[in-house]
Amino acid sequence: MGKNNYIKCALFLIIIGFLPVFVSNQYYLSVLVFAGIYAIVAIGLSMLMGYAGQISLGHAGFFAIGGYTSAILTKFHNFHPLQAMIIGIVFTVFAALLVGLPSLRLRGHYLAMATLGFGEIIYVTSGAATGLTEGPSGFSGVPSIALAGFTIKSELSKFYLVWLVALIIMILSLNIIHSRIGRALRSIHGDEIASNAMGVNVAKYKIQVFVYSAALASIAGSLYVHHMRFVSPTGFNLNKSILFLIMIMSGGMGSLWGAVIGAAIFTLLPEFLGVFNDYDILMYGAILLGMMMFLPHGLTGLTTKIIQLVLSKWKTRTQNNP
Amino acid sequence: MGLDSYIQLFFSGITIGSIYAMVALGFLIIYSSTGIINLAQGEFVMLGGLIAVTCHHTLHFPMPLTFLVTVLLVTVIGTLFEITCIHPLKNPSVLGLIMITIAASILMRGIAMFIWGKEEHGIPTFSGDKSVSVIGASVPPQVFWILGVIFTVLIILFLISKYTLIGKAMRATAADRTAAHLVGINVRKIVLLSFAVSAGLGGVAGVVLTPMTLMSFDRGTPLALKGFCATVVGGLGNPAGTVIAGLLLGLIESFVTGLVSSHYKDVIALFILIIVLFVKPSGLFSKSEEAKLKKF
Amino acid sequence: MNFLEIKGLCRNFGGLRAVCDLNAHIEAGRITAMIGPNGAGKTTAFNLVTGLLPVSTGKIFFQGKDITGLPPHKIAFLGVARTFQNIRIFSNMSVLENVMVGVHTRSCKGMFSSALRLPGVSSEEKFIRDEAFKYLEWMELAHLASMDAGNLPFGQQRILEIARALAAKPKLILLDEPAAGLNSQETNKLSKLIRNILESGVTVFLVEHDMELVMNISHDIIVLNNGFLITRGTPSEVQRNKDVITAYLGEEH
Amino acid sequence: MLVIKNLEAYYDRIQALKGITIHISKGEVVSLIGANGAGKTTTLHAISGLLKHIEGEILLDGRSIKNTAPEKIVGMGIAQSPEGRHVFAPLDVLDNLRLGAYIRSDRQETARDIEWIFELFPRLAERRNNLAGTLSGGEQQMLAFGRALMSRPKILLLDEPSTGLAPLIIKEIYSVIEQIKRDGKTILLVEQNAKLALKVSDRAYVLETGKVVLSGTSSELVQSQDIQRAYLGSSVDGFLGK
Amino acid sequence: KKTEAPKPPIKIGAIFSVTGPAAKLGGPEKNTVLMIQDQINAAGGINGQMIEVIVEDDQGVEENTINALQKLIHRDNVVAIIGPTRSGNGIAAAPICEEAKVPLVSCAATLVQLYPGKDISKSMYRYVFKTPQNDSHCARTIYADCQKKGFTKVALITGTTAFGAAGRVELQTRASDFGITIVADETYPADATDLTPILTKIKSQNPQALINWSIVAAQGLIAGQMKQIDLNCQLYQSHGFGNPAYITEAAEGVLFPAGRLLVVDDIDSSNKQYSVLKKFKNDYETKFPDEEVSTFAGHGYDALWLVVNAIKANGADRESIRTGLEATKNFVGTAGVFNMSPTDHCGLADDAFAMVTVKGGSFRLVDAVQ
Ligand SMILES: Nc1ncnc2c1ncn2[C@@H]1O[C@H](COP(=O)(O)OP(=O)(O)OP(=O)(O)O)[C@@H](O)[C@H]1O
Ligand SMILES: Nc1ncnc2c1ncn2[C@@H]1O[C@H](COP(=O)(O)OP(=O)(O)OP(=O)(O)O)[C@@H](O)[C@H]1O
Ligand SMILES: [Mg+2]
Ligand SMILES: [Mg+2]
Repeated sequence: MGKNNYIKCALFLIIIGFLPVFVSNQYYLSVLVFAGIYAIVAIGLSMLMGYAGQISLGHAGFFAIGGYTSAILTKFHNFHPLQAMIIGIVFTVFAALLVGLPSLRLRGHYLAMATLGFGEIIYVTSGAATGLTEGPSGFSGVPSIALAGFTIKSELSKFYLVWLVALIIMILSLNIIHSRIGRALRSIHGDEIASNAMGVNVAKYKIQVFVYSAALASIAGSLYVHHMRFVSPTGFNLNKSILFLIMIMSGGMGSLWGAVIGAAIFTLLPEFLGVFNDYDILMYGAILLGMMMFLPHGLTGLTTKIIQLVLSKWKTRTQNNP
Repeated sequence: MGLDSYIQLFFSGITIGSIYAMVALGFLIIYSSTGIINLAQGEFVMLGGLIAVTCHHTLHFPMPLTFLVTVLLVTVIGTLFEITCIHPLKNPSVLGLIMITIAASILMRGIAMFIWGKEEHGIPTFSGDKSVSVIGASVPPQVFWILGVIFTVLIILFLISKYTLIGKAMRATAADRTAAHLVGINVRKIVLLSFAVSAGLGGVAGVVLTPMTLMSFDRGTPLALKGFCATVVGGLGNPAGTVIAGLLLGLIESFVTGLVSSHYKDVIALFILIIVLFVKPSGLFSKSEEAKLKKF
Repeated sequence: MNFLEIKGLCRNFGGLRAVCDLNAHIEAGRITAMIGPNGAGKTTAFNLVTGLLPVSTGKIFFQGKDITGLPPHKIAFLGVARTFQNIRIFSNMSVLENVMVGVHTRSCKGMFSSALRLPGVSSEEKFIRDEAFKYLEWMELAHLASMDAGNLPFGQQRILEIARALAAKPKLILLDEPAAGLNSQETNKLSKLIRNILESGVTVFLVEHDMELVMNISHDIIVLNNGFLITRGTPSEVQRNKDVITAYLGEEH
Repeated sequence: MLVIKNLEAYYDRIQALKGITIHISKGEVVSLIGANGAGKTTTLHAISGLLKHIEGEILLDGRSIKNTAPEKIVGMGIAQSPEGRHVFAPLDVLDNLRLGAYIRSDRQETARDIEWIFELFPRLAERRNNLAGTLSGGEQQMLAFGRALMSRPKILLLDEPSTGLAPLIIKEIYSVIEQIKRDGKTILLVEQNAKLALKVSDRAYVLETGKVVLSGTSSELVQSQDIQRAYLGSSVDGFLGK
Repeated sequence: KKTEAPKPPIKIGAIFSVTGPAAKLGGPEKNTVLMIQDQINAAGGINGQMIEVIVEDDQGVEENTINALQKLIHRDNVVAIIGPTRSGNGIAAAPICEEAKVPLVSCAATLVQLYPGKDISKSMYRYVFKTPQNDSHCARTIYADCQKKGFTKVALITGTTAFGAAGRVELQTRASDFGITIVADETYPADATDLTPILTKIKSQNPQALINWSIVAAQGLIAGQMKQIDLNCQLYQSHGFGNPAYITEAAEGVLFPAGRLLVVDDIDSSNKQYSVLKKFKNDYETKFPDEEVSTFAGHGYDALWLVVNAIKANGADRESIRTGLEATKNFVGTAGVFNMSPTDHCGLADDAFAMVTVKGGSFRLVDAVQ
């Protein structure tokens, strides 16, 4: 992790620390909790897609496994939320291996297609397996998350919890990205064959990063149900997987910070689009299309471009007036 | 269950299967010439149905004219989609393109909701509602229309690809645009053509389907999902394979629902998709070497 | 014990026998070239040695160890590096990062320790960077270190690929048509570079159609045709061999 | 027949050609030589209409073909065998050749031409049903060359046709070049191997960083000291220049 | 003379599925509450104080419901909330309102939303109420009709939504009370459009009646598709069918229990609800000429009026509204006559339902037609 990123992390921490001073309304905090939860998924997915170049269209499935495991175990079997979260991760890792092992050995789009199928299967099953999941209506009464004996109930404490988790995950992920493993992942993206010939165990790293991103989705899923205190299949359909993609694409592929920004924007955006009444779907589609077309490198790409432009202007000016 | 039930299930399956096949072919055509998975494909079907509704109910066009006008309009929409959203991009990534088609599909859904509202709309069947009895099963006449129209379209496409180089030119365009230019292929025309034809196919599917199942603004996505499964199962490259895969998915879905249980109906196609990916990833009807040489 | 030993190696593609009952060996500290007509199976042989293709039958030994069927990354860890006939640089990475990937086999920190920045990660990272720079300097590419590798001119991409392979500090390097697309001046520089590589202690195994280069620098030459070995010898022996002349060189050489 | 005046070409903001003037008469073989990155490929791409951002003039038989769509240029009889081969990887060899004749409509003649290509390159004939992407490098080069011939062009642009080919095949290709030259076709040849290029060509231009620095008949150029030193590889100074 | 500063309006929140798969339900609900808000304000408000209904769209997704709740409770500081539209969303919303001590009058049908953890044996939430008739009423009404007609073999087909799932449970558990055997029990997803394979399977069981229970699009298709495959048994639909959009030629003869709003013209002028229904139908159809009034519009009407009446009676703070709601007696709404109590937060009796059919292109009261 470069110096640059230490500064960014510190800045991030400061923002998290002080945001509630300005945003004290519970509603905004609650939306920001969702944003933090999605940021966790987006960081993992960005590593998988932006760095290793593997496309997943089914992360809602892992999100669901984490969510349902936490909800069921804490509500019906009196597990501690942390225990349940860990068990959720175990299940998710298992599922990720099941989907990933066969399809990651193949190239490119196979993972995208397999994960698409996987995500939908989880979604349909969560509605059909009534005995386990209470079916399509879902259930409420999922307890709040608890840490070391404290129940984290208020929106403010949830906000700090979720975003601190996001920060920790960010630091871990940045560490991975800026290491030999991160480089190996990017080399896989660049050219699998060459990467393999340079000693990179392509299959191993692909499955590792896939499992890592699935596990993050699972953690986020657990936090999601503890925040909503409710679970039902509607939160885990294909739209959710697509929303995750939108988040990392709009933030800028290949930048973990972009993933966080994208997650924040696309959690907040629908809240503001409410003013368009029935036609927010129209606005949403239009904004999305505009972003994809005119900001192919996402918002981080745009900022870098602007910074470069300003810098080069500044440079030429200083050159002209020595 | 008697023989009549099996026949009934067969017809249900083959009907919905041929719709899947049409959607799948739409995917395939755009994929073969550009490498793009156009996730807005289902929206073309939706638009086909809804435009037909307007033509028939508001403009009081007779059915044949409705059909023609609708397919034409959807074709134009598909072409415009390419011109406004896909063509202006400079160096798009595969994922970027997929996302654009997703965004476009959301936008088209929004526009359709704006125009036609949230309700289902229907148009009358092409030739009455009196079911035809086939070995004890009663088959609505619209089924024969669907099958007839779709197979006619398929045969036309087949003949074109057999007797012209267009099919190969499409694949060449996807494989290497520079080289396609250099052998004299009008790449622009091929790409536009592929969008036009897939949109047109979607439009056809929409018009013939709407009398049976009604149509509303949000019907596109589920159809696209099934069609996509069929495309992948068929091997992303083989038109005949794609059609067979579409029909097969429809039939399997129908028979599993009818004979086993309906609770997991929607995962059947996806389950088959995953199994095929794991067992024969290049698809049921495609060469595995060829799959390796594809970009996406 | 031979440095690299190929025994009865075969590889079929459907009905086509791309490499057929190939028996050959490479001696350490020498430059060995493999020549032969187009489609003779040279690249296929390289792919088999580096594990990128599974062998149909036969065995490959590297420093006495059986490496048949090992996955490519394991073979790379044993000290075999290569370049490709169609350049395969990581165009999504910078020049420096490309070479840093080359140092992959000489480092060991995994996902877990990297994520937690366990002790040793930073120093290893510094080692990787320093090593990569060393090779960039050797190849005179250091001034381009931060450039996107994909934007390099063709000739420099070839050199970058060699730098990346060398950064693995291999015992054996396989070069597949390194001179293709270079003009004669550049080719001359390349032959000097290849000799330098040898001097630094790396055994060179080379496929090339540029006969001037091959005859100038190689100690041994292996000739393939239609997947079969037709002869092996010193440059002057090979140049005089009737079969080689009819199948490959043509009359004038 | 083909005249290029003051051609400038840009990639985004990078200027790759800085005013190149070249002319080629009917039935001539003209070669372009020059170091890596000199702009040879760029020139050929400009002629084929693949570049958007060009300035200057390109005239075919007196008519400007600047800003004409690439497929139209092929239709006017200019075909190119591109650098880097660019075969259609997921299509088989036969289809690649058939697509080479995309602008033609005479099926039987096309079939005959394909047989002719197979005679020239028996290696390709053996692989006719293999996917182009699985061919060896040299086989792909033959295919790209053959594909360019399939449109029966008046002017053939060849970008490093000998790359990756065995010495025998290089001879083969050059004898084909001579043969089609005898058939009255015009050829613009780009080669790294200047010796070879100067041997077959009537005239040659030497490019350096986007400019023509030298031109003349091949026999003149072979004698030239500069050419000797820079491109015909007698002496070597320095190691790996910038 | 000192002019009094006008009091700020009383803010009432509303969450409906205005878009998304249940848009056909949420749309009329939204229209209704805004219409009634205008009517009340035009008539001078509640004791001179205006009301403001703030409508949020949850698109039928629980996550949005929860965001909307937070927004209404904490940002807009509403005194009560009406909605949501769908059962799943109701289940998600209830505990939050309970915890925040904000009265919620749900427009979703399912009874379990009134109980913590969907457990009817536990005591009811204090702050959660609902307006639609209970699922159990619906199931009982249908089965009673079957019994009357002598049907003993019945097939079930339900949508895999919260509403359908709840109905399925009701139908399964109550069949034996009426001497009915369930010969087929099938489900279909919300986006299903082709039900013929399921119907074929059902046909092979030869049921005397088929009961479909869903709010999704397929309920409008099922009658037609039954005809297509020649499945000719009596079709019952749930109270979710109460939308004129579903009246098609094929739907002729369908039976379903519904509030009397749909069949105003058929009910006796002596009926308690008569004038309320007549006026509401008239108001709605004048204001929205493209649309016919539906039971869902009625749920919106009932919910808002319940809240308004509670405010009138008890005062405009959350706690008083809650007690006011619980004390509702003899409120004549569109769904029936409401009599709430601490143990009954729905307040409707079984007779709130009447059997309705489709005849001659409109909804008719069965009793009036026969
Ligand atoms: N797509 C591109 N984008 C940006 N710059 C390019 C591009 N293609 C070529 N260039 C630059 O244009 C210049 C001329 O390149 P060109 O490929 O024409 O050279 P060349 O003479 O064919 O070289 P070579 O011997 O390597 O084939 C080079 O400096 C090169 O870096
Ligand atoms: N994946 C594959 N599938 C089918 N055939 C293949 C495959 N790879 C190589 N071949 C065939 O095997 C033969 C040997 O190919 P190879 O690439 O080893 O040749 P080469 O000696 O390197 O030739 P060149 O000098 O032209 O590069 C060729 O005829 C080629 O067509
Ligand atoms: Mg080779
Ligand atoms: Mg070039």
